[in-house]
Amino acid sequence: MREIVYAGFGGQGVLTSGLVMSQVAIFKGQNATWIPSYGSAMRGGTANCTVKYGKDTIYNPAQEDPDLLLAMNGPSFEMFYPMVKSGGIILVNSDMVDCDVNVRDDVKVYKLACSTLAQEIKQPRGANIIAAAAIIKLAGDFSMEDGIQGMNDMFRKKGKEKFEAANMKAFECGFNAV
Amino acid sequence: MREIVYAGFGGQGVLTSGLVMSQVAIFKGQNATWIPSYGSAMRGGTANCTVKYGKDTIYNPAQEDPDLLLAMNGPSFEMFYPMVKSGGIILVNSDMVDCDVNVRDDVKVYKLACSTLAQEIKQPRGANIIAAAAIIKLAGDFSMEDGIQGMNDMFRKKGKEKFEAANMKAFECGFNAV
Amino acid sequence: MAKARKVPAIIDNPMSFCPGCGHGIVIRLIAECLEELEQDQNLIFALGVGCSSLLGGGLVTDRLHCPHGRASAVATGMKRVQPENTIVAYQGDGDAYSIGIAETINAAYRNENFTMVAINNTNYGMTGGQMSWTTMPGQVTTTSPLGRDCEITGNPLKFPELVASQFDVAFAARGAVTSPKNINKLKKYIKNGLEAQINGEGYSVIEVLSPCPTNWKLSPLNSMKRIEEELIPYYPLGVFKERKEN
Amino acid sequence: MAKARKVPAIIDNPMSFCPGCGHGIVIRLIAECLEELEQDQNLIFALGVGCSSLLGGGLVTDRLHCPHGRASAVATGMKRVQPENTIVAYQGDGDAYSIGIAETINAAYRNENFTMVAINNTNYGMTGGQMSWTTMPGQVTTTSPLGRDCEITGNPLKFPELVASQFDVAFAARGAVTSPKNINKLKKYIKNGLEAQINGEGYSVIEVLSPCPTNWKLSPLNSMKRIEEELIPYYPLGVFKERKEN
Amino acid sequence: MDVITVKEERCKECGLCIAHCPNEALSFSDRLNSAGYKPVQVDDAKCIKCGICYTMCPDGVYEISHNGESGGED
Amino acid sequence: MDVITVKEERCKECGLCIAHCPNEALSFSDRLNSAGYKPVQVDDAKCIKCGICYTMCPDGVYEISHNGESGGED
Amino acid sequence: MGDMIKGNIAIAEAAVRAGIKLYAGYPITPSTEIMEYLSKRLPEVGASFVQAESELAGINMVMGAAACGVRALTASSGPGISLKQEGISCISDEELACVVINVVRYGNGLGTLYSAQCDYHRETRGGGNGDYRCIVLCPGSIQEAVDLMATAYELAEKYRIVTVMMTEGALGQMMEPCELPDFIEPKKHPWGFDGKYTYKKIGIFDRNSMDEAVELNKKHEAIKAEEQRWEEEGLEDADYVFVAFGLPGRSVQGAVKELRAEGHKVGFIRPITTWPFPEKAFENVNKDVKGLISVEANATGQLIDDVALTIKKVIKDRNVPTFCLPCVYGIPSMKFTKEGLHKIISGEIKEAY
Amino acid sequence: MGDMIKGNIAIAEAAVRAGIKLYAGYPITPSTEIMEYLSKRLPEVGASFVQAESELAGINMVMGAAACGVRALTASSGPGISLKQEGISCISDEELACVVINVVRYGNGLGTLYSAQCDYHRETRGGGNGDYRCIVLCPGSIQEAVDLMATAYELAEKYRIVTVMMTEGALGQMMEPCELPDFIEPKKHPWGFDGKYTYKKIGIFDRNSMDEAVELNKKHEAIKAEEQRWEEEGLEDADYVFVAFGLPGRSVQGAVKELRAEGHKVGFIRPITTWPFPEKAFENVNKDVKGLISVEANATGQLIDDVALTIKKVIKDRNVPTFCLPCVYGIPSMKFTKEGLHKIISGEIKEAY
Ligand SMILES: Cc1ncc(C[n+]2csc(CCOP(=O)(O)OP(=O)(O)O)c2C)c(N)n1
Ligand SMILES: Cc1ncc(C[n+]2csc(CCOP(=O)(O)OP(=O)(O)O)c2C)c(N)n1
Ligand code: SF4
Ligand code: SF4
Ligand code: SF4
Ligand code: SF4
Ligand code: SF4
Ligand code: SF4
Ligand SMILES: [Mg+2]
Ligand SMILES: [Mg+2]
Repeated sequence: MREIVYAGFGGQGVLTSGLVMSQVAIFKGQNATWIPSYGSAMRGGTANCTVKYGKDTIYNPAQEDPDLLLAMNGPSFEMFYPMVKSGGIILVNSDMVDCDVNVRDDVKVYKLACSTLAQEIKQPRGANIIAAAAIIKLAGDFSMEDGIQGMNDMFRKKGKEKFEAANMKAFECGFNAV
Repeated sequence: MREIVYAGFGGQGVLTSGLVMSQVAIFKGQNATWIPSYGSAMRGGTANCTVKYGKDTIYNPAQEDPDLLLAMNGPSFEMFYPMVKSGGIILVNSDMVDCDVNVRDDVKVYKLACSTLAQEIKQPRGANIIAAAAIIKLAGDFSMEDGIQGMNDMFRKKGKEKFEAANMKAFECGFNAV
Repeated sequence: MAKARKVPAIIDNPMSFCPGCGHGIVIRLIAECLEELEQDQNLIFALGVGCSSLLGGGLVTDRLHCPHGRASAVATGMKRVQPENTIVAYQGDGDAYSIGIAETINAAYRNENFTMVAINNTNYGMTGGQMSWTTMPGQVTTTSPLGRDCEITGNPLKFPELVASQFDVAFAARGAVTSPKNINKLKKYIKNGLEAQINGEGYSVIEVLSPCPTNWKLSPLNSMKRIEEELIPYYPLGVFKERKEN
Repeated sequence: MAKARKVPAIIDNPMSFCPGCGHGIVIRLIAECLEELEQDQNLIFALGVGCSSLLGGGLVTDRLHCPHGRASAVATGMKRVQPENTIVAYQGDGDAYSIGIAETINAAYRNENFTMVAINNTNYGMTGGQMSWTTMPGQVTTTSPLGRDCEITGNPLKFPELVASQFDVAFAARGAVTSPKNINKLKKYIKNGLEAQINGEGYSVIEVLSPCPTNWKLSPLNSMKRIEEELIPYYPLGVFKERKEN
Repeated sequence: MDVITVKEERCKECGLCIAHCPNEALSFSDRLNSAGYKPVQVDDAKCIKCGICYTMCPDGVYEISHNGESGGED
Repeated sequence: MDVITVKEERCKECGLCIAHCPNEALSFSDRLNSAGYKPVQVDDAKCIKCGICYTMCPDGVYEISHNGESGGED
Repeated sequence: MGDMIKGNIAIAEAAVRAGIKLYAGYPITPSTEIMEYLSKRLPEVGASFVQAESELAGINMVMGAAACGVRALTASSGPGISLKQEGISCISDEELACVVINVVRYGNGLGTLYSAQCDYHRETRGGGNGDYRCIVLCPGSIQEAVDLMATAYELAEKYRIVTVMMTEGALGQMMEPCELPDFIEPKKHPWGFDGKYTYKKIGIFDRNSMDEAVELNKKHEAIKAEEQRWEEEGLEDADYVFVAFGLPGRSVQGAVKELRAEGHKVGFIRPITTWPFPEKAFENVNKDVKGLISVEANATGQLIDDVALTIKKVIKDRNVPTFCLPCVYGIPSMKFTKEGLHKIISGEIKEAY
Repeated sequence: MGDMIKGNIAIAEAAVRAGIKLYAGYPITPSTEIMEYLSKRLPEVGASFVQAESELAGINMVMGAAACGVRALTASSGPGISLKQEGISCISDEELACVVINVVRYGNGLGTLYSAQCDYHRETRGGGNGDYRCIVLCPGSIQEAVDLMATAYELAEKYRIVTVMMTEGALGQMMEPCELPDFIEPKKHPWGFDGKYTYKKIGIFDRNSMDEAVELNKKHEAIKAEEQRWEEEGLEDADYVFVAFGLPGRSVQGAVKELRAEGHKVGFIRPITTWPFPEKAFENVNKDVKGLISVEANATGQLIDDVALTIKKVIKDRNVPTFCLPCVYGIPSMKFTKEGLHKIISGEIKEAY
């Protein structure tokens, strides 16, 4: 079973990043859970979700021992980097997070300028898909094709197929960037 | 310990009859409890209370094994006469209750025309005091003087001393009538 | 000139109200209207808690004892799922205007399609005569032992007027049971309320000035006199919201 | 011509409202009035549940988080035992007019001597923008997904008008935060309300039309525009009950 | 032929009917019913079957039948 | 001397002050504050210290002091 | 010995003498005399009486007064107490002190007017949301009720908690002699609002629930350690120990006296606090006791749960059977209790746990 | 395997498919999506959606609809459920059938938005006045919640009782794959009002409470006999048995699997009904078990009471120690449970009862 935490500011779309991952797993016949964190403060602050997936039953859907972390902003990085499992992977959005890649020697930290990349491919709102794709690549459980198909399937069910091309572009960009 | 049930129509003042008894006991330094019965039906119906008194602690204030019963109307008589302790005493208001004095052979039934007596002594609202006094006599625990003093004490504390003469007249009448 | 008169079957039972209580007159009027409108076999009562509860034993019809004050919410639930039934919320002044003011007002606010009859006897009858929101200024009750002081308890509430002026309802009126004339007028109001409901026009409320001889500590006749002399000048009788189609 | 302006000490903290939220303006105005009336060290807030709750962290003053809707009852208890303190109930439209309508109306009914400020942002802001009793006809919210249908949900409630016409209160007004001019007027209303309380004149209510850009899904500026163009025509600004002594 | 019937057992002696009878056809009897009230009695000679007693009575004591039929508005 | 002060950290980039400034003295800066907003900046040359920005701002960003004093109505 | 006085009136006057500054409530039988009496009495002593629009408004007015650090009271029964549950939970959460009187009447929903103890579970475990507890005082006589009134406030204030005075319809309606306590002028508590923000509170979103949970448990433990109150007799050698509170508790005392006289080795525990439950009393129970028996005025048996849990905790080396004698409503007669024992001994009544 | 779907949405759609005719409620996080979804969905299927003025009004609207014999629903959380207590008690007393969803959030009073199980005592024992009980269903996954929705109504109608669907904030907010059930067209019950008085009811003052108490207990016994639901594993040889429900129950299942793999003889009981409590599961527990352990998301430990009472009842010949591992809020991690066991074995954590 794989456990991934997606974290960032409220508006950065990290909940969707996680959802894409869970959806890809389901699409490939695995089990998956997606659970957002939500606390007392509703306005502002950080948002995060935990995704677990795998072939076996998922008992505890909540965060326990993340294998991977996506940190889209500084506060999220600070909050979650110590929790990542030894041997795990952290992907930071280097547009917002200014961190030392050697902050932990038992964990591998990747930097990706998600917002800049999104601007570059002219998908200004696509940073979260770029990040989602990068995480899927880093997790190493699914191919780019599986990822794209799973993602498209999800947006189609939400009636959002009109963004398909844009999303695919962002996905490919992210997948290939790490 | 003595246990007495006072029962009648709502307007007949049986709760006060019982209160007089309890007050006399207190006045004479005994313990006493007075407990009204009240159920779901608020309008009409019968009213009753149970008085217990004696030198010892009164554990259960509720009706258990009445030594005496005052039945001011027919329904009360029907309801309570079977509950009186063997060897006990029943006083019925013969103006309202038409019963066989031998309804139970282990219990003594007295008849007293309380309302008629009240009319006779020109205290039309005094039937309940008459009955109260008769019960005190029948119970045999207190003298007429004790009874009158205890009663007066009670009404004085309620600020109702102006009825003192009338109440005393009714009390004497009832006490002497059985 | 004689009229044949018979208590409608759904209410033709001994009632346990006190002697001279207005509840008995009002419920008979409602039953008469329902019979005349052929709704007496198509009806559900949402009964308030108060002396209204005594109807639980006397009414031969679908009826629910609602939590105190909530009959208008209960009636809302009933009407929403059973729009073809005629629904009558029957409530006292304490029930409808004090503890239940939120549910009562909200039924009017949403213009729910049922009829509320509120028995205003200026106190909480069932529990022994406490002050209610319609208790008159200076009236002595068990919780206003020196007479109601409106400076700290507010002025008696006029619900039909409030509803008529603030919300878009179908019909609002106030009647009284003091005389044959007033009773007949009241019956017209009740009938209008029920017709409004049957036609789907929306919320109707009929408040009734009604005697509570027991707690007023007045004879039934003097209770009626009190209504005529003290209550009606403050609580005017009449229609505050006319039906649109009439 | 310049005026020295400084955020009053009791509110001089970062607030966690969304960008462009009206709550921030209103609470500052209240604080200014309290300061000017020298009540800023003599005051207790009864805070409603809603985005009002965010004041729990920002206000440097006695304040209680009341159960949702009950701030006016809580304020009543406070004022009765501590009449020398200035009591302000600060509530949202959902809090004051929907779940809390009974307590809100009853404070007005009894003419309780405190001041209620109601932030009318036409929805339940805190919980993500559900319909409230002040949601405009046709307004899309998360519980009126096809736009509010007043036929079944009732028409938007006008509380200051209701209070002014039905109850004997000290002061009732409605303001808005759309422009410096409206803000200054609103401040006068708030000040009048507080003065009424200080003088023991009784209940005062000031409703404020206030933007909720987050849930309206409009920019802060367009939110203000919506208030000017859509809300004010329905919810007129002004004083509905003038103070007697003024 | 109009007939007025009295359900004595229901009468609570409130007196509202008596006070409103236009022809003084009503009075309390001397009997007690089982609830302890003295029920009304009708003086048939005076009664014009106007139904006012029915209208005023809170306890459903009266019934007036018209040519053998009863009930409803006429 | 009147002075206008801006608490940049509090600004949430709502734009209400900018829209109402009578002299177009306000604009967003290019900086990001710690909450991720671009706070306002005042063009002191244009500012007439009228206080309208203070009045409109929901977040207590502005302070205008008058001859070294601040606060209260004048 | 004092004069005969009605329970509700005595309790109301005791509250006045304990220095209450506000009563806010709504009438409901059999609690109404409390508010009726106070409607006249409180203005006489310069305190506030508010007839609230509902029980719900009443508890919230009490919350407002309690927030100002003064003594405030509400009383009700049956459904009226149900309507106060959100408020009680909120007052508990804000750690304010107040007293709520529940003059328990029998029944679910609208219920009846009969005297009962059917709200035991709710009062001892909280009917509102969350993990809060109220201190629950259960007097067995009018005198005890009156004497507990000042205690109720002292406990509420000491622990900043809600105290529920759980009486019964019958106790409210009955009369017996009673000495009224002296007047107290309570001090205003430092955490009471004064308009000057002398007591600093943090905002609701700034609170730390994990830390508060620890504090809450500490507070509960302290109350359990310090505030158990009960009456007991004959525990040392008892084969059977009855547990009952309030008027049933008192009736059971009488039954135990008679049973002892008849040669039965029985004892009783009459909890005066039902939360905290008097665990210490159970420590005095004969280690060879054959069974514990709850006697209670409700339909399903509620007190029995605490009896079973407590004896399980206290006598660890074996499983002591616990029996339940529910009498539905009213006050169980002494006869009922005695017959119950015989049925238990004969095996006719099986253990509940 | 179905699509990813949010718990609250799945539950709401399942209610639609169970044939509800009315939803009435008031928004509160973390339950709000249920009503938001139904505000759109119910009109599509010709059913009524009422945004009530309050939770209190909502439950009373449900009462009205339930009285008409149709399926009605309300949902809320925290203080919102507290406001429904009088109504739930009344619906129970009238023996009407309905479903109340409590998406439990943590805390007393206003509380927090955290996922929790702090309303256990209230839901299983009734927070309203009286002796009533509700059937309480506690799903451990979205699929189970969805599958239990029709069951909830069937049980409510079979026994004329209120069913509480007790979920948790996290279950409402999380997503996992789920198959939605088929549509049901429920029959209107004969006891539903039709305006024609086909079902005779007696008035409230004509009821006999003593007889009704007997009936109530019979009904409760029948439900206890027939309707216990749970999941269990490894009980036969377990040294320690964990008891946990809902999401904590599911997390504990995972912990037990790991502990078994590590060689610990442990088992679990995951109650699906917490009332009736799954006593039958306890009968399957190894008679030599060393202890039972509740794992729960609240501050004080609540489920532990039922665990202790039930094992006391089932294993009569000795006193089996019971331990409590409360995690305050959230979903206890598997690590938490495993560490808890070690602390219990080492004696660091003492038994609760
Ligand atoms: C929640 C609740 N609170 C209080 C009561 C007690 N109670 C029953 S009836 C009543 C007052 C009834 O007054 P009203 O509605 O005016 O009816 P009336 O008896 O005067 O016709 C009260 C307070 C109750 N049953 N339930
Ligand atoms: C008893 C209860 N019900 C529901 C809620 C959930 N709730 C919190 S705030 C809120 C609505 C607030 O809306 P409003 O009063 O208009 O304030 P706003 O946030 O819009 O300023 C709701 C429904 C609650 N906290 N308590
Ligand atoms: S108490 Fe009053 S309202 Fe109730 S039945 Fe008697 S007279 Fe009628
Ligand atoms: S949600 Fe709306 S009301 Fe609440 S802080 Fe944001 S903008 Fe203001
Ligand atoms: S019918 Fe008319 S005349 Fe005859 S008794 Fe009745 S009121 Fe009198
Ligand atoms: S009105 Fe009815 S109850 Fe009253 S006296 Fe006449 S017949 Fe009897
Ligand atoms: S003080 Fe006036 S001129 Fe200066 S920035 Fe503010 S609004 Fe503009
Ligand atoms: S009004 Fe205030 S918060 Fe908004 S942009 Fe201007 S300074 Fe920033
Ligand atoms: Mg009334
Ligand atoms: Mg709002």
